[in-house]
Amino acid sequence: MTGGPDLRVRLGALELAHPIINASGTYDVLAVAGHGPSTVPFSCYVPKTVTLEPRTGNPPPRITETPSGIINAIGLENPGIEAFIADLPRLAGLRIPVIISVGGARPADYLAVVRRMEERLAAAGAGRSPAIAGYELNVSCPNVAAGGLSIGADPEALRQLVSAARPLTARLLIAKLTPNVTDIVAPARAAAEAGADAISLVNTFKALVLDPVSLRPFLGNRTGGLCGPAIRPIALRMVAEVAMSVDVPLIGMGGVTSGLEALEMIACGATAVAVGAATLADPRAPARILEQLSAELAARSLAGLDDVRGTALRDS
Amino acid sequence: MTGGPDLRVRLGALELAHPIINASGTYDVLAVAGHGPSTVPFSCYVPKTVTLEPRTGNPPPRITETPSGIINAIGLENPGIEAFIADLPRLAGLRIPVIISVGGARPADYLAVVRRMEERLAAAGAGRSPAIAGYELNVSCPNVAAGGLSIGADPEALRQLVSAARPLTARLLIAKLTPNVTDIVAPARAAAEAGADAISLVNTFKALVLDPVSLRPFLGNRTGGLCGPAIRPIALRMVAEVAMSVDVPLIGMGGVTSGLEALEMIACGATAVAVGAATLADPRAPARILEQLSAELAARSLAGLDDVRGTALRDS
Amino acid sequence: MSAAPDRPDGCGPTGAVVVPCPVVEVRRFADWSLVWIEAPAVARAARPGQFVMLAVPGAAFALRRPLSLHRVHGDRVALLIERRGEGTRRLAELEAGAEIELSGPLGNGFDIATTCSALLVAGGIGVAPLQFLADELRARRIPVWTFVGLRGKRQLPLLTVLDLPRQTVATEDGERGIHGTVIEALDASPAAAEAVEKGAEVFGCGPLPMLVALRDWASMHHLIGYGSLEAHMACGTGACHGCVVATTRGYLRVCADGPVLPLQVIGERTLAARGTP
Amino acid sequence: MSAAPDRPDGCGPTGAVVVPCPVVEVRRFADWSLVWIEAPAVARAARPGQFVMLAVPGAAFALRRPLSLHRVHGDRVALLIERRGEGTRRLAELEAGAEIELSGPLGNGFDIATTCSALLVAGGIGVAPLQFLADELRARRIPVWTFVGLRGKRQLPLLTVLDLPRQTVATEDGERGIHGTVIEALDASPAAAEAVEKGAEVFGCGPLPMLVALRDWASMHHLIGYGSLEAHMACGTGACHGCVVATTRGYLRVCADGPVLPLQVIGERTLAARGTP
Ligand SMILES: Cc1cc2nc3c(=O)[nH]c(=O)nc-3n(C[C@H](O)[C@H](O)[C@H](O)COP(=O)(O)OP(=O)(O)OC[C@H]3O[C@@H](n4cnc5c(N)ncnc54)[C@H](O)[C@@H]3O)c2cc1C
Ligand SMILES: Cc1cc2nc3c(=O)[nH]c(=O)nc-3n(C[C@H](O)[C@H](O)[C@H](O)COP(=O)(O)OP(=O)(O)OC[C@H]3O[C@@H](n4cnc5c(N)ncnc54)[C@H](O)[C@@H]3O)c2cc1C
Ligand SMILES: Cc1cc2nc3c(=O)[nH]c(=O)nc-3n(C[C@H](O)[C@H](O)[C@H](O)COP(=O)(O)O)c2cc1C
Ligand SMILES: Cc1cc2nc3c(=O)[nH]c(=O)nc-3n(C[C@H](O)[C@H](O)[C@H](O)COP(=O)(O)O)c2cc1C
Ligand code: FES
Ligand code: FES
Repeated sequence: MTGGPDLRVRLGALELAHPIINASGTYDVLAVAGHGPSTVPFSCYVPKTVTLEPRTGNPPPRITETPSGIINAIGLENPGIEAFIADLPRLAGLRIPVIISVGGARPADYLAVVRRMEERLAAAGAGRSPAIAGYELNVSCPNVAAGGLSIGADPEALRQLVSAARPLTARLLIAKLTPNVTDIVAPARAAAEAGADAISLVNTFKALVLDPVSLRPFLGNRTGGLCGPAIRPIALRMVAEVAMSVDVPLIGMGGVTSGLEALEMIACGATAVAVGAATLADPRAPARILEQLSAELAARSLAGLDDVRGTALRDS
Repeated sequence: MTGGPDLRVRLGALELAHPIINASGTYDVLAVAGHGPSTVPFSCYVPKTVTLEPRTGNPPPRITETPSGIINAIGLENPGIEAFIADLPRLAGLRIPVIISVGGARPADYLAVVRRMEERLAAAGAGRSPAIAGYELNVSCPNVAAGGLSIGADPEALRQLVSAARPLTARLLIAKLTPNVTDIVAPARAAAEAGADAISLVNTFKALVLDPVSLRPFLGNRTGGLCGPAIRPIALRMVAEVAMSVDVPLIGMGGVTSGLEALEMIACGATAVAVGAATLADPRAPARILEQLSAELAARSLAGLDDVRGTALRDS
Repeated sequence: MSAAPDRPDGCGPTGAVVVPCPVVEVRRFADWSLVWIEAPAVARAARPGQFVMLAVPGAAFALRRPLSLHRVHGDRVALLIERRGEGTRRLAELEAGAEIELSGPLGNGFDIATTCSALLVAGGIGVAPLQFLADELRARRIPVWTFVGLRGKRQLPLLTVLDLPRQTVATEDGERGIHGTVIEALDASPAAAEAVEKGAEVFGCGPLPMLVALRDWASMHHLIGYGSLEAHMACGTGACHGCVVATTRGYLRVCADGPVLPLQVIGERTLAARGTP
Repeated sequence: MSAAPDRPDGCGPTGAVVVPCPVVEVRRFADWSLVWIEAPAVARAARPGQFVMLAVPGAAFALRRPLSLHRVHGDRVALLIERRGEGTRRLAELEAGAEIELSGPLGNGFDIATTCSALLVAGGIGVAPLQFLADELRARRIPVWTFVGLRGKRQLPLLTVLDLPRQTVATEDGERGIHGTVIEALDASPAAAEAVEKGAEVFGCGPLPMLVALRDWASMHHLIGYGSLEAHMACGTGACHGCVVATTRGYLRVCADGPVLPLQVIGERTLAARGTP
């Protein structure tokens, strides 16, 4: 990238080498058998959502394909915050900042995870951990009974959660919104007003596929969350709506598979762009997206991303 | 179809030869130059939404393709109720029942259209009109400033509209819901409680696509409505949710392109299935879907659709 | 618009006749493919300026692509396809022997019932429908002058498949023929002066800015003119109101009211529309 | 699981090596295609029971399809593909000369480090990975008995591409070999009795109900057994937790903890899972 366009972006206090990050849950680097994490092409790593207690996740089947999309109901399978903390040193090898995705059934669960993590970070020597840049409150997983969907869909509940979490950490605090709402701006505004440093959107759309033979729900959890190119036009609209109304940096996501599409997210107001489904469909997607983004900027003679951000909907 | 499975379905008082109907606005039979309407493969015809006053619609571009979907912002272009009424005799040639899709900016507009139509039907000799089976209140178009989206997203407003429309007609009264809501069951329940005979769902998802060169909104209206296979898993989930909570017949739609997919809608609780995007992409789709549906039933040794309806989510 | 109702087979509700047809010959060159298709029903009904909607081969769900009838010989029609996006790329990769689904002929086409002489003006791939028009005019022994404007060297291969009467070429990079836009070529060329003198009708196809310039040029020379327009389409038959352009007569559907419209109806609003090619 | 980190090219973040590889030979027959691909890195690292994720050719957005390594010769790997849905249909239509993207080898594979004799039991297309296993065992001069269960006549063509030692065939319609399921064939056949006597390890691949029956059969005869399982996958490398099966040891990822699992871990919950093939 030397000599190419400047891709650096800033999420609050966090400076990132470029805007492409991974969407939580779509790439569990520690779960990939025998893989050295040194090749991660993201500027920042967001592990799968971690909860206070371990969760075994939803019964299978958990994932399948839909037209231009993926539906999943993993159900926040994760080893719980204690095991997550024990494994943290393994993430240090990534040599990029880590944003911890936090899930829970009740607001107290989220707060307990953040508190526990902060305790650990205060106690531990810095060398043994990756740089923990902040927290992404996943108030939007559609696949667990008390998965926080109600919090994400209720601006007041979200405001309270963010307000309560805010004093617990000086690190970046991000709210990840669900798109399953009438008005995406309301929760975004509530989160920003309560002190969120950034907003991630969107999580998956609650959806249903049937088994074509039995005509019964295919996924073990019955419903699941839809992501991938299918939803990109809706996600893009939501990013644009929030960008026009709320003044914190956005992490845009939903079906981005190319550098041009990442640039479109940025033109609609995103500061960073997360990639999920594309990585699942093609492991090389993130590196390719990054290269294409750089090429798009060069082809448009743009020196950096500030010249594009939010221009799509500005009245010219 | 003789000798094949019995495809008849009942929407309130209306018996249909089979469940496949057209989605409003995707097939303006009167606008097709030089075309005899005798080949319509639908069991019932829903014209494009008509409003009290003529509407010229949105500035172009109005439509384009997305991954496995179509985005449109036609903007309810229509000649207004008077011109629509003048043209009604031309629909008589279809020889199938007609359900009039009604749009408006304010509740009063909807009521005025229904009232005007009922006057006309009371006055006219039966022979000069098609059989008007009822009204579909389109409270869900995302593409006009005051397009009723607010009504569809507000259960109380919808309840009032349906309650006010109910006494105006003895014909079928259908509410067509928007999927751009947090909880699809609430407006469905409100409509049913207020006297709707059936519920149509879903209309399009509010979405945005950019022009890849200018990075500005592609559609003249900036945002548009997303439909087609991309949204089918979300639409199917919504149909299932409403079917489990509300006890009126449903007209399911959203990305149905095959007989199996129509059957899936029915297994999720739909009584009739509307087809929009598929017809646009392939004019033969409706006839094919109907044939495939019949074949699916035969292959499963099902005598009729009652044996399937709503079975997907029933606890067995 | 094909007006035959109740065709026994393949007649969809939107009025278009859809038929799977064999591809009989493909000539691929640079960014283009010249594709000959055996489509008797289409060939028989076709008029210059009409188009077909082509299913994108191998795509799971896709809108059909509008493509002009480029030539018609007996039961065969030719399409001249420029690779732009994914759909035209796949169409251009068609091989002889493949089957392709198309519906048509669609649209109004050029009205040449009363034409006594004609000036054809193409911008780039806009030449596609004008070849068929030229063939038809020639068959009727109507005098024709043709002007083909190309951006430059990269577009020159297009000329190799054309067979246009009294053809003048203009390139913006000066690689061939007159150096300049096709409108500048009209101003500069004695052939155009001849056409003006004969009171030729003007038929244009190309990018919208070119058609606007052609409108002004034609009106300056008191010539009646028509242009073939483009718009993103869904149904292709007038049923969805998706493909309108803003004209001085209001919104007109390119697929059913056009694609051929009098140049005079092209106004400032037509050009202002975002996203218009 | 391919453990080579930091490969210079094509190494995606999910740990899979993705490389475009030339298709060198295709044999299409009935519902199947036997596809030979030049894939040196995969071929060199491959162990029987491992699989690759194959990009669906021509699809705009699609998950890759998991397919077992069927044979490995030098730098080439063979896949035996049964046409089921859209993805396998497109894969089966591959022609020699095409390029295809694949990542792998993935999964644990069969552990034969300590195997002294082996009984291979296939149900239908489940035979795909067992051919590679048989080849490998044969190369190590380990005694092998193979049982192939087919539904009936329609599946017989599968046999034409197989080269299995001491092969017994069972068909449910009695068209060939023993009339019955492959488990019934095990009960009935002296070859199976011989394998039992030798204390052979059992390696199975086929539909889940077959693997359950095989689990019970093996345990009845006090044989150690392994089965290769299927699940819908996304990443194929353990990164998404999407492909789990419910086992007596909890949820295990077919792609990373499997696809080969001890038959004993297959329990009632494994079978109960909805949608499992
Ligand atoms: C009446 C008419 C006649 C035409 N005749 C020809 C011809 O003879 N030869 C030729 O090469 N091209 C012709 N075009 C343009 C051709 O339709 C587009 O180039 C083609 O649709 C682009 O598809 P794509 O998949 O390659 O591009 P994409 O950009 O991937 O297509 C995405 C969507 O946009 C639509 N679209 C994109 N560009 C255009 C465009 N310029 N016009 C209309 N729709 C567009 C596509 O149909 C598709 O629905 C004609 C267009 C019209 C309206
Ligand atoms: C480890 C492993 C090894 C396999 N080896 C072989 C082999 O050697 N030969 C062979 O013919 N088949 C094999 N299969 C099955 C093969 O992956 C499926 O038949 C194929 O994915 C179906 O794709 P489709 O597009 O044709 O079907 P569709 O039903 O259209 O596919 C839709 C989605 O479901 C997934 N899917 C559908 N059926 C299966 C299935 N049975 N298993 C896993 N995913 C499925 C697809 O991958 C895709 O994501 C294997 C599966 C696994 C898990
Ligand atoms: C398999 C899978 C698992 C996911 N798990 C999580 C998760 O644990 N936490 C979370 O916040 N989002 C999760 N998501 C949602 C993604 O992070 C992302 O918001 C969504 O997929 C949209 O982006 P995409 O279209 O690029 O995938 C998951 C998505 C998938 C496909
Ligand atoms: C071009 C177009 C125009 C539409 N116009 C209307 C309309 O006038 N009234 C209405 O209720 N719905 C309208 N819709 C929505 C459809 O009726 C339908 O609800 C939606 O497209 C989902 O179904 P589908 O995926 O099968 O298209 C329109 C959709 C399209 C694509
Ligand atoms: S494309 Fe539907 S009206 Fe022209
Ligand atoms: S497919 Fe992702 S974990 Fe197995």
